[in-house]
Amino acid sequence: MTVTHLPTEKILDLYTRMLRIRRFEEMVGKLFAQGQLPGFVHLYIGEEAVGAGVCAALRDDDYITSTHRGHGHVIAKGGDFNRMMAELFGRQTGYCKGKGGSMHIADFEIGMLGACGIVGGGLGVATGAGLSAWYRGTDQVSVAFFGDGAANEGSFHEALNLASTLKLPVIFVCENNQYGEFTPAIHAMNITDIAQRAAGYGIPGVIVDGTDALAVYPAAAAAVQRARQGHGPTLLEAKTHRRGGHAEGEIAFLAGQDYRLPEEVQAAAASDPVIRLHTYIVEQGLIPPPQLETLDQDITGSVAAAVEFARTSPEPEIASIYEDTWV
Amino acid sequence: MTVTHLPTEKILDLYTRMLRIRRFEEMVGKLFAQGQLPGFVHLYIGEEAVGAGVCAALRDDDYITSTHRGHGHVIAKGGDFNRMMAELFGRQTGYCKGKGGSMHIADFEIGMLGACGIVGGGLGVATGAGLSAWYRGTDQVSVAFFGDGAANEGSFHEALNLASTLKLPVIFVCENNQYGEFTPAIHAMNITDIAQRAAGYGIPGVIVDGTDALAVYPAAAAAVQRARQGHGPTLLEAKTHRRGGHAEGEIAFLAGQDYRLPEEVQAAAASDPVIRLHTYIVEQGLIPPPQLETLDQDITGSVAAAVEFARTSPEPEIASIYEDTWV
Amino acid sequence: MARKTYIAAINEALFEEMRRDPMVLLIGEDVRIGVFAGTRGLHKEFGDKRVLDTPISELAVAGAGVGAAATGLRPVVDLMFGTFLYLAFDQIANQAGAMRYMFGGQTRLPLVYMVQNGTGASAGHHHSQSVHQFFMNMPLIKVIMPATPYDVKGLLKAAIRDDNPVIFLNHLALGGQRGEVPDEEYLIPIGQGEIKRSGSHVTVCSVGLMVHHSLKAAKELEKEGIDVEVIDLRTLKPWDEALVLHSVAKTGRFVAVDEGHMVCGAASEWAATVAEKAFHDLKAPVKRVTSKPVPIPFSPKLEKAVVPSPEEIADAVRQVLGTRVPA
Amino acid sequence: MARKTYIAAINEALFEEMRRDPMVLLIGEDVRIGVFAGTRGLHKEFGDKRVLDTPISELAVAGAGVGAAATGLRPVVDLMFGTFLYLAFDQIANQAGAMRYMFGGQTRLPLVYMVQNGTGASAGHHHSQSVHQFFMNMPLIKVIMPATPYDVKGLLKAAIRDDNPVIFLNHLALGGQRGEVPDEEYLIPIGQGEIKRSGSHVTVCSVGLMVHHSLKAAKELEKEGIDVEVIDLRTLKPWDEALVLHSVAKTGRFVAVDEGHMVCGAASEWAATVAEKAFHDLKAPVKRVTSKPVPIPFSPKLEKAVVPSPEEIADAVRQVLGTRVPA
Ligand SMILES: Cc1ncc(C[n+]2csc(CCOP(=O)(O)OP(=O)(O)O)c2C)c(N)n1
Ligand SMILES: Cc1ncc(C[n+]2csc(CCOP(=O)(O)OP(=O)(O)O)c2C)c(N)n1
Ligand SMILES: [Mg+2]
Ligand SMILES: [Mg+2]
Repeated sequence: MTVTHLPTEKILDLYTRMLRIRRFEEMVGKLFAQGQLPGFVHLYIGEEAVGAGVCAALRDDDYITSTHRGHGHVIAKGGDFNRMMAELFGRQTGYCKGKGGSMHIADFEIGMLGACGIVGGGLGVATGAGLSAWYRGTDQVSVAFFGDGAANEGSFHEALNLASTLKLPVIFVCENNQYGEFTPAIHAMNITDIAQRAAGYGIPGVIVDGTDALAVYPAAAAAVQRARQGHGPTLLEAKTHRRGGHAEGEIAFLAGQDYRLPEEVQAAAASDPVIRLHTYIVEQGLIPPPQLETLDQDITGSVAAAVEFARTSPEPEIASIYEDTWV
Repeated sequence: MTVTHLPTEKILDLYTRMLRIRRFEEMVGKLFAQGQLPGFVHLYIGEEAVGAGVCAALRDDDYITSTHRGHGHVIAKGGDFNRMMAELFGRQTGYCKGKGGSMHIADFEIGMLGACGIVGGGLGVATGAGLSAWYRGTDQVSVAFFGDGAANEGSFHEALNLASTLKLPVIFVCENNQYGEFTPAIHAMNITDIAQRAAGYGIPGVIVDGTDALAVYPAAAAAVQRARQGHGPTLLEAKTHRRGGHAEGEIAFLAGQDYRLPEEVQAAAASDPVIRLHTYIVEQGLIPPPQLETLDQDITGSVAAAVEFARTSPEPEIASIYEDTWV
Repeated sequence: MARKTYIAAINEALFEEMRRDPMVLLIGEDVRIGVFAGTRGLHKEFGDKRVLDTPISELAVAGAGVGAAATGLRPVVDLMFGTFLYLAFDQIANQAGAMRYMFGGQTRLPLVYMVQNGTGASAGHHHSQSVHQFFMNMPLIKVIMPATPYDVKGLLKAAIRDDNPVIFLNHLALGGQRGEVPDEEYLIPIGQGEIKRSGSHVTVCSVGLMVHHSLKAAKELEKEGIDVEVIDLRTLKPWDEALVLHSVAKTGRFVAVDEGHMVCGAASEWAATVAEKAFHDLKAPVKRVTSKPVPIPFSPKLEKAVVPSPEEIADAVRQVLGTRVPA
Repeated sequence: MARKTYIAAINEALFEEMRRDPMVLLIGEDVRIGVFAGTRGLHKEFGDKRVLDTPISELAVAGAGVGAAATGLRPVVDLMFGTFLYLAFDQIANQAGAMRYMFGGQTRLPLVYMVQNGTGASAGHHHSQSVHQFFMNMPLIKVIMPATPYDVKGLLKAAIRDDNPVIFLNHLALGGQRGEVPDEEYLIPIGQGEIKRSGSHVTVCSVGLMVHHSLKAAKELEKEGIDVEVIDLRTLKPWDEALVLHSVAKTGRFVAVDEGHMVCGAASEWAATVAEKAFHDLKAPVKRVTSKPVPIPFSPKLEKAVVPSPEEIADAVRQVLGTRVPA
């Protein structure tokens, strides 16, 4: 774990964002297993330090775009449990009125321009938001989250080159969780570090331990500062793991086929970002454990309340299929 | 100019391929100016050393895919003047029976899998041809020619990564002629050497003077050998210039707007690949000038004959629009 | 004869064709593990060389399929979901669908792109679209979407043996559908529709999931004394116009049911053709039933409301029979 | 009022809207120099910040348009040719055409994609396709293709002011077409067709170049005493159904003329709609005239033969009038 000189307040902020993601996602996993959630669900458990570390370096008016594994990004950017959970249930009170679902949550109020079911689909959009900030002369920045698998899509290449060429305030955050679905990242490319590709666009490529929020945050902050000051994009590669499968329910779906080595699963467990930060906080005596416990209970309570909110929310009216069409 | 130990025969081979391209293209330029050719025409003049140098390193059964600027590749691979010229005229006797035209010439007999009007459109196809050679267990290789502009397309990224991941016998030849249409290459990317991108795919990136056939040939031969031996792809960047415009007729089209500095035009002239190789051959006393003169006359004669062939060839029958559809 | 699932039938077809012809290979995203269960087990039998996982790079993989098919292989390219073909659209339209013609018949392209099409997973817009209409518009692409285990096996085998590019669409919602599949080998000719229920009052033409919805509607209408003929086209391009026209000659009434969007969709094609060629047989206006003109919403309730239901189909039938006043 | 070319009218529209609204900017390939002459001169007036050349990266540029539009800009994205939109298909279908709906109305996307559509340059298949049908199928995309200088100016201005994504298709062959363009400002409402020639015997519905071919046919038919009504839809989506149905109510006969391919094309849509909604007005079967079902060949003779000619249109009219026995 990085030893940090960050104020305790900031560390607590990071921890809170991560724990909010963790508890939310645990509940989502449970609800899915109970058959309560429709559709495909991809959890962010194990990757919390990336979303939290990056979003803690952002302002409310900064932009992010996300992926199919997007719950963590919404929460890290300040999203609302109730509206998220309701969306996962497909309810009228959800972020997208039940039209989006797990892979398509957005919250434009907080600059969250959308999760995306298409791998690599958000990089161009984030570049455009960066273009917009640059054009309007604000110092907003834009972040594109994406996976190791997405780094092999043409959209990755085009977006990084475009943002670099126009020197736009965009930070490309690659969450390298070592797998694209069931294919190891290293079988889908002939290099070990995706950050190496940055050189091909003339931008900095930074590698960071994506299970260490205290490492992610300063790296992100540096990239954000660079972008805000008009020096253009950064490719930030966060090495991380997903604790669970690619998607919920995959064990049954794969009919017993395995694709990860037990060592890998253990390594992921050993580097659990939430536990690591918790341990650090406690070991450094930054925050009294009871306070952390209370925080956890609060969050857990909010998640439970969100489930209640979602469950008791009405289904969307059929007539709503004709709403939100043309302006 | 590279000092070479190549046998004179090989040098003559290179020179012949280049001169064949040059004389053909000069004629095409003239015909276009006279309004004799329909469609868009992009000449290869100034870039001959690349096509010739690479194709001289290939066997007849190796594959190439090409671009909108494809005449030179067809000729370098051993294509037939008559069928090419007839195609440019849109005649029945053309390579594609008049259905392809300048941007869509192919000759599958000599492994020329097609020019392509879509920038970057040939890289995936070449990768597939490499896959095919690998799968069938031949030691054929596959070459994708493309421009600096194409190096910013998603297809470039995906194809290089795919070929590298599967270790396919593909050579990616980037003809960096400094411009994509009217946009300088360096305004469309934030790096100076496209070869630098090779590292992002874990493959060698080689830069070569693309106006020097004696430099291109050995670099291509090395990449071909590597591919044939099963060591996977190479990105070969040939720095070159086009002597003319992006497309024929552009001066009128652009209504007097200029986009190149006079120095650039001069530099291109000074490094004319055909003149350079001619000078080298003469200075080194490799081939008696009269023999070179005879060669030139032969080629010029063949080009003239091709024009005659094309002109006297019949237009395709209307009924042929329904041919060459489903097998 | 045994009852098997749609997915199992696909799997059998792939096994049989790969055993039969060593030039058949399978490439795509997570095809080894079989993320689309239809490809499961193939890697075990056929090994690394014939079952190739690729990076997530739809454009290059689609292009590689073209290059491989043009040089002697018979690739099956699995790109998972219909919408992912959007990323490969260029290579399908401009290469696969054009190469043979554009090059004057120099090559043939025995090539299958296999994806899942349509709604049924409540996965939101990015994983729930119907894409067949786009490829139906491309002149030299064949498009197939079977509705039963029997049909999917016989047609996939035929598609693999066909020397033209085929878009093979498995319906997302039908994977678990069971039906009789003969033990002995059989093929179903591409382009041949089938009357899935014969009737005398109205012709209902559909494909994929909509065949089942139409059959449900027919069953319901039976109670009202309405005798519906349900045609399953099975192949969308080239389609069995004769079968449809023959049926309309008998019934005098036509309802086109398609899960895609209406405008420039399959239902419009069928309706237009009937109106053009069987006008004098028609006793009532043709009628289209399609998805509502909006993206596919996530909420299961809304998704269901957007897609044609058996009730809507029944209503349309009543309407063309004049037994129900249009809304 | 002065006679101006179609291209000049586009140019004027861009100048006026960029002067009017500082949030309008132009991004694309070679837009500064104006490779598509409609953008010429804008860079000189509006400078680097509002007229941005991009790398050749259609997917990311299209995505950037979405991101920019979603965050306050009103971008016009010039991607040159209709077929290049294939490379951007994902971002258009899955982002531009879906975002607002999918996210429950959280954003609006004032965004214009501008390309040239159709045949006319003898440039071969990759530069000659008609692409409008693909985008017409997408529920929340508007599609426009004007046929005259007057219409192109008024509609482009309206498209730029519209808060929905618009595919704006300039017809490739009409750039030099001259017509009256008022000096004072005007807009043409999106979705409004126009009767370009009023007549009583047959309704001919078309768009783009086909409007001119239809008018030629009408002129020819006049000599035979046949009085044709020619409708120019101008906007393909949403389209002026009422105008067409009203016309058919008068004429009782309908011919749909489209330059795209027939299957799932615009003509099928119009024909199906008329057959469905104006059946009882029809005195004869509807008739479609479209391009032949093949890629667009290069040879000017073949290209012309593939696309509907005035003669074919006239023949179709005679056919629905029963004055000519169908071939
Ligand atoms: C364009 C596209 N191709 C394929 C898929 C199917 N798919 C969904 S997630 C996924 C893996 C993505 O891997 P990565 O980018 O590493 O993200 P991770 O799931 O590891 O977070 C794939 C292939 C998709 N959704 N979109
Ligand atoms: C996908 C696509 N985008 C844009 C174009 C228009 N276009 C034709 S050639 C060209 C420039 C290509 O530059 P480069 O790859 O460097 O090749 P060069 O012309 O210099 O040989 C462009 C933009 C195209 N044909 N295809
Ligand atoms: Mg991953
Ligand atoms: Mg170039």
